Amino acid sequence: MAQDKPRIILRTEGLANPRALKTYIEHAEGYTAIKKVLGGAVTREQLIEEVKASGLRGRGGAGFPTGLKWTFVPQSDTGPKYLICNNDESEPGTFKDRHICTVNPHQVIEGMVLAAFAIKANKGYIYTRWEFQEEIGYLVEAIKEAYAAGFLGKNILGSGFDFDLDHYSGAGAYICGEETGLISSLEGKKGQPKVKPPFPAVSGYLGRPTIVNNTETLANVPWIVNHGAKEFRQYGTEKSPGSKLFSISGALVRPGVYEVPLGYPFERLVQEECGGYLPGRSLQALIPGGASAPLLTPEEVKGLTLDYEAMASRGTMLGSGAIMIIDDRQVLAELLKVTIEFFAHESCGQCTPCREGTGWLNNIMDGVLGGTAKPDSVERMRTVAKHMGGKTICALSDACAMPVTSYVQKFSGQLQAYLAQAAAAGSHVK
Amino acid sequence: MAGVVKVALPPRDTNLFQMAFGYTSTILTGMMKTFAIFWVQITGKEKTETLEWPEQPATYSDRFKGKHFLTRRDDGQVRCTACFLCATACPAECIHIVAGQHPSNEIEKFPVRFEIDILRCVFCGFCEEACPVDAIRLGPEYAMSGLSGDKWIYTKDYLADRGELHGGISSVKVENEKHFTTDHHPHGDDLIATDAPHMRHH
Amino acid sequence: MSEATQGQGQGSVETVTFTLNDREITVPKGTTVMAAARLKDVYIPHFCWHPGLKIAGVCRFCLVKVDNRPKLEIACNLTATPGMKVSSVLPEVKEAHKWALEFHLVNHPLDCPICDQAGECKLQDYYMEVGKYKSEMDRPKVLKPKALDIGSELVLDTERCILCDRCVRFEEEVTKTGALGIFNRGDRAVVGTYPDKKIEHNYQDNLVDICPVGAFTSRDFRFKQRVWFLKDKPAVCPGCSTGCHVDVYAKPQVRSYFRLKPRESAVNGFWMCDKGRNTYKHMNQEQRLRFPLVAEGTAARRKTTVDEALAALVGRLLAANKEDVALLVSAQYTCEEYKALFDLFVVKLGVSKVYQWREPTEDLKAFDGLLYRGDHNPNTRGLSEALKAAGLPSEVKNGFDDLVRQAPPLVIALGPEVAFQFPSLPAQLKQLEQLPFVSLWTIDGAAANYAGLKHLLPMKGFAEKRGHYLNFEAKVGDLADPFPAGSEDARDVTEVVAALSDLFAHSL
Amino acid sequence: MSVFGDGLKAEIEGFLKRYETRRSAILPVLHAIQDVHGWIKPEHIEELHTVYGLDRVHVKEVITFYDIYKDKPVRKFQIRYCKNITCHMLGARPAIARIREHIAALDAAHGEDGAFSLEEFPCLGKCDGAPVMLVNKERVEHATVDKIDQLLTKYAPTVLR
Repeated sequence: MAQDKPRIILRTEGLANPRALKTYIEHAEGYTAIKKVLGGAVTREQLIEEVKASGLRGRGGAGFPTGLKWTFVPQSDTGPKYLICNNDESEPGTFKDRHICTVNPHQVIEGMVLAAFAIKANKGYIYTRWEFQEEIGYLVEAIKEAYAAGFLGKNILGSGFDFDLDHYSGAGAYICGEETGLISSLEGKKGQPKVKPPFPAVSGYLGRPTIVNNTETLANVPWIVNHGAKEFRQYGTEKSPGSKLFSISGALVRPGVYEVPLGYPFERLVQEECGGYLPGRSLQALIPGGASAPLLTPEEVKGLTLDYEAMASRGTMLGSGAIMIIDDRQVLAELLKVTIEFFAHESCGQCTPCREGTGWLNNIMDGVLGGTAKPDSVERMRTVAKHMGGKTICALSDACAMPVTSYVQKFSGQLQAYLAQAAAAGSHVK
Repeated sequence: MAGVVKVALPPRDTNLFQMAFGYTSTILTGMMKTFAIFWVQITGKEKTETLEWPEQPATYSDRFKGKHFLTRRDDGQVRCTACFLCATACPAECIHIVAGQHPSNEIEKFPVRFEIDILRCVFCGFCEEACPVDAIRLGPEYAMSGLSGDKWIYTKDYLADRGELHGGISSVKVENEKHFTTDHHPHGDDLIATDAPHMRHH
Repeated sequence: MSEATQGQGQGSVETVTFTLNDREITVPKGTTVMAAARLKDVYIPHFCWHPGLKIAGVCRFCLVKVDNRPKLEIACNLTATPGMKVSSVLPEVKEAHKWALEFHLVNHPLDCPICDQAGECKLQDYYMEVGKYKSEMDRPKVLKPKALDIGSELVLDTERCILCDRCVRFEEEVTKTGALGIFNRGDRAVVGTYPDKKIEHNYQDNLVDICPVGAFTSRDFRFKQRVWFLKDKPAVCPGCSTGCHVDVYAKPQVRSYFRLKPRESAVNGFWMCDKGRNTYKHMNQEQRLRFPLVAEGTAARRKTTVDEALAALVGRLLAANKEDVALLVSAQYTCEEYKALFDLFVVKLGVSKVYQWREPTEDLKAFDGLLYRGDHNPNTRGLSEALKAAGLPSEVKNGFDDLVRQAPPLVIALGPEVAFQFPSLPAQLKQLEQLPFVSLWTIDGAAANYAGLKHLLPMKGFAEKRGHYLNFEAKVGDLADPFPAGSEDARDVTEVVAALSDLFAHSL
Repeated sequence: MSVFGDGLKAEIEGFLKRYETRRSAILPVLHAIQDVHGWIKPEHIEELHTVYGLDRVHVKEVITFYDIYKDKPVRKFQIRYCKNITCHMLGARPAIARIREHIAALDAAHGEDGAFSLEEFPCLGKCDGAPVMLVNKERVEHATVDKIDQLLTKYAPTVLR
C-alpha cells in the first residue's frame, strides 16, 4: 500500500515560498516531466496512452476521462489548436483551484505544456475568474518565471516544440466555467455556451480545435508522467483513481482544501482533516459537490466515501469536490432561496427553459419567503424543476433543478411548515 | 335493430259527443278564468301588471341585452383597446373600429373611432363576451325607436357618454390588469351584479 | 443561402435515409432533422430556427426523441444519420413541447389584444396546437420596456420578446449591420440597439417577419388592421428589377391594401426591402386614379366612363396619321400587356414611334448587395424583349426627352405604376401637359392634378392583373392570382387594347 | 483627443495586438479602463468603437453580461459581499445589514457620494474564509457582523466618525 495520503498536486504546500519556481524544481520534481517528454523519452502517443491508462478523470465536475478527451482532437488538422486551462472555478463551494494557484502554480503550467504537446497545441490560455485577483498575480508571476527559465515559448528545451501561454481574466460570470461558455468569453463575447455539436475538440476557440481542462486535472499530468499510470492507480478506487482536492466549508473547525485519495471516507475527512464540527453543531444536510449537487440527509451520509461511484449510488454527484456542511442551525428554505437566486442570477439567458425556469423558481421562492406563495408552491417547484432539466445547451438548468428537486423531495416537510408559518405570519424577514 | 323503440299511436277520437263536450268545456273553463281575473282587477281587488308605458317607466334586468355602452377608465377615457375582437365576433358585422396610437405608452392602442351600426345589430351580445377588457356591454336600455333623420350609427362618444349613462360607467375589473390569471373569470357574477347601477334609477 | 451551411449539400448526391415519425425520409447527407422535416413538409414546432439564418439552438422547442438516446434532442442541430429513428409526436415529446411553451409564456405579457402579431403569432399557434392548458404561473411577471422607437419602420416591445435571437442573427448575417444585441443576462435579458442608436437600413421590416412573436412590429402596419381580416395572394414586387416574390395582404371588401410580405423563392430568398414594401400604397383609394378624366375639344376636363373615354381616344386615333402617333412606355407593365399594346399599335396600326419612359436620375448599375437594384422598374427586360419582338430598337434608353422634343400630335403614355420611384415624375408630367394631346394610362392619382393632361385612363395595379415580369436576370415573376381591382373603372393594358381593337373593328 | 490617457491608450493597443482577434481583447480592455476610471463611460465605448474598431453593441453586451463591469459611476470603495451558501450560513446576512446601515448613515451625513457602495455578490470563491467580501480588489475574510465596524474604519477612518 502506498502512502495513505498522497501528495500529487499540493506537493509544495507547507514549504517556504511554495509558489517559486525554485521550490517547485527542488522539492517537487519540477519540470522533469517535460524534460522526459520533450527530450523524446516518451512519445506523444505514449503520453496520451499513459494518461488514459491512469484513469485520470476531469476534476472540474463532469468527471470525463482526460486522455480520451485529448484523442478527440482531429489528428489530420494541421492548423492552430488551443489548450485552455479552466481556472474559472465558479461553482459555489469550490476553492481548490484557487488553492493550487496559491501553492503550486508551476505544476499547472508544466501540465499544460504536456497536454499541449499531446494535442499539438501551440497556444494556451489560463482563464481565471476575476474574483481571484491575488491568485491572478501568482499565475502571471509563475508564467513569467517559466518563460524566463525556457519552459514556455519557442523551441522549449531545444525540442522544437513551441508553446505560448497567456493569462486571461474573466469578469464575474458563473457560466464561464462551462467550457464553451469559457471559449465564448475568451473570444470577447458574452459567456454564453455554444450549441453542441460541434464539440470544442473539433471546433472551439475561434472555430479551431480546442481542449479545455480543469486546473487540477492538468496539475495531475506531470506526476503521472513522472511516476506512471500504475502508481497513480494505487491511489483512489478502481473507477476513480488518484487523489482529489476537496474544498470543504461550513461550520467546521478547520475548513479548507485537502488532498486525499478518491474513496476517502467522508467522516474521516471531517474529523481528522477538518477537526470536526464547530462546538455544539451537528450535520443537518450535506452538499457533496457544489451548489448544483443534490443534497444528502445525515442518514445518507453514513458510510459515505468520496468518489464518483459512491455519490452516484446516492443520487448525487462528486462534482468539483466542493463539500458544504449544512449544520442544524440553518433554515433550509433560506439556503434553497440562496441557491436558486444564485442560478437565476447566473443563467446566461440563452435557452428558454433555463432563463425562465430559474427566474420562475426564484420568483416562487420569493413568494415562499415573503408569505405570498400559493399553498401548492412546493409541488409547483418540483414540476418546474422537472421540466427544466436536461433540455438546454449546458447544464446550468440542471444545476438549478437538481438541488431544488432534492430539497423538495428530502426536506419538503420543512418547506411546507415554513410555507404555512410564513403565510400565517403574513410576512417574513428579508 | 336493438335501438328502435316502439311507441303507441295516440288514441283516435271517434265519439262525436265526447269530442264536443271535451272541447267546449275546456273553452268555457278558460273563459271563466279570464273573466275572474278581469273581475278582480276591475274591482281593484288585485293590482294589474300592465304598465302605462311610456308614462310609466319599465326597467329590465341588468342582464338585458339592450343598447350598447363603452365602459371607461378611472380617468374617464374609454377602456376599449381597439383589439377588434368584438368586430370579429359580431355576426352582423356592425362594429367599425379605427385604431390609433395613444399618447401614453401605458395604453398604447386605443380606438380613434368606434361605431356601431345599430340598425344591423342583432343584440346577440357576442361583442360583450368577446371583449377581453370588459370595455363593451349591452345595457338595459331597450327603447331605441326614432325617426329616419336620427343617427343610427352610434359613435364612440355616444357609446361612452350619453345622458343616460350619467357621466359614464367604469368597470369593476382592475384597470391595469392586462393578463388574466387562471382563477379570474372576466365574466363572473361579480361583474354582472355591479356593472350598471346607473341604469336602476331611471 | 445559409440553408446550404445547414448541410443541404451543394451538388453532392450522397444521401441519408432515416425515419421521421415512422416515415422513411431520404435527404442529402449532412441535413439536419429540422431541415429534412421542412423539405418533406413535416412540421416540427420551433421559434429560433429559421431556414435563412444560422443555427442558434436556444429556444429548445424543437425537441424530438431519437431511438436509443436518453435525452430529447433539438431537431435543428441534429444531423440526420442513416437508420436513425426520430419522432416528434410521441407523448413524451408533446409534453416537452407543452412545457417549452409554458416557459416561453412565463414572462410574456399576453397583451394579444393590442398586439399586431396576434393572429399570426407562433405563441398563439402553438398554444392552440400543443397547449390549451392552464398556466402554472401565478407570480408577478418581469416587466421590460415597451413600444420602443428602434428604427424608422420598427416598434420594439421587449416584454413580448422571447429572446430567440433571430433578429440579432439577421442583423449580423444578412444585413451585416450588427445593430442589435441582447443585453444583460438571465430573465433580465433584453434585446435592443445601442442606446440612442437606431436601425437604419432598407431591410427593417424583415425583422418583423422573422420575429415569431410581436416584439418587432411594423410602424407602417401598426394598428391598421387585425391580420385575420386580411386575405393574401401571391404577386411580384414592382419596386425594382429584382422582382422579389411577395404576398399582398388586402381587405378586398373595402378595396384596401395593407402590406406586402416576402414569399420564399430563389429570387429573393426569404427577404425583401422596405422600399418594396411600400409598393402597395398606390393601389389604395386615396392614392389611385379611380375613373377616366377626359377633355373634349375646348370643354373642361370631366369625369367620364371608360367606354366614353375609349371612344374618344379611338376617334382621335382614327383621325390621326400613323406618323403622328407616338407611344411612351414605362417599364412597369407586364410582358403580356406590352405584347398586346405593340400588336395593336406597332404591328396592326403601323406606329413606329415608341419611346421608353424612364426616370432620368436612375443609376442602372446600382445594387445594395442584397436585393435592391438601381433599376426601379420590375420589367425592363420584358419591355426590351417586347420591343425586340415588335422589330423596334430594344436597348434600355430614356426616350422621354426625345418625345417631348418631337412633340407628336397624339401620344399614348403608359405611366409608371410606382410613382415614388420616379422622383422626376412631377416635372415630366408638366412637360407632357405642354404636348397637343396625351392619353395617359396610369394608376397614379396625382396625375389628375395636371389639368393640361386631356385624357386619363385609370389602370390596375400589379396585384390586380395577370401576367409576367422578367427581372434583371430574365427570371420570370408570375402575377397569377389577382385581387379584384380597387376601382371598377380600372383596366389593365391588355383589356384597354382589346376594347380599342373592338372599337376599331366596328368603326372600319 | 483621446478620452483615455496615454498610459491606458498604450495598454489598450497592447491588448488589441495580443490576442488572435481584436474582439478577444474586449474583456481585458474593459478591465484596464475600469481599473483607471472606475467605470466605463459612454465616451469610452464610443472611442473603442470609432478608433479601435470594437463594435459598440458587442462592448455593451459584454458590459451588461458580466457582473464586474460597471456602466454607472462608482464610489471610492466598492464592497462586494458574498451571499452564497457557505457565507450565508456563517453570517453574511447580518453583516450585509450592518454595512447597509453604515452606508445609509454616511449617505445621510455626506450626501449621495459616500465612500462605500455595496453589492451583494453571487460568489467570491473563498468559502474557507467565509463570510468573505471584496473591498475594491482586496479580499477580506471572516467579515462577520462584529468585525464590520472595525473593517470599514480601516478604509475610511474619517468618514465613519
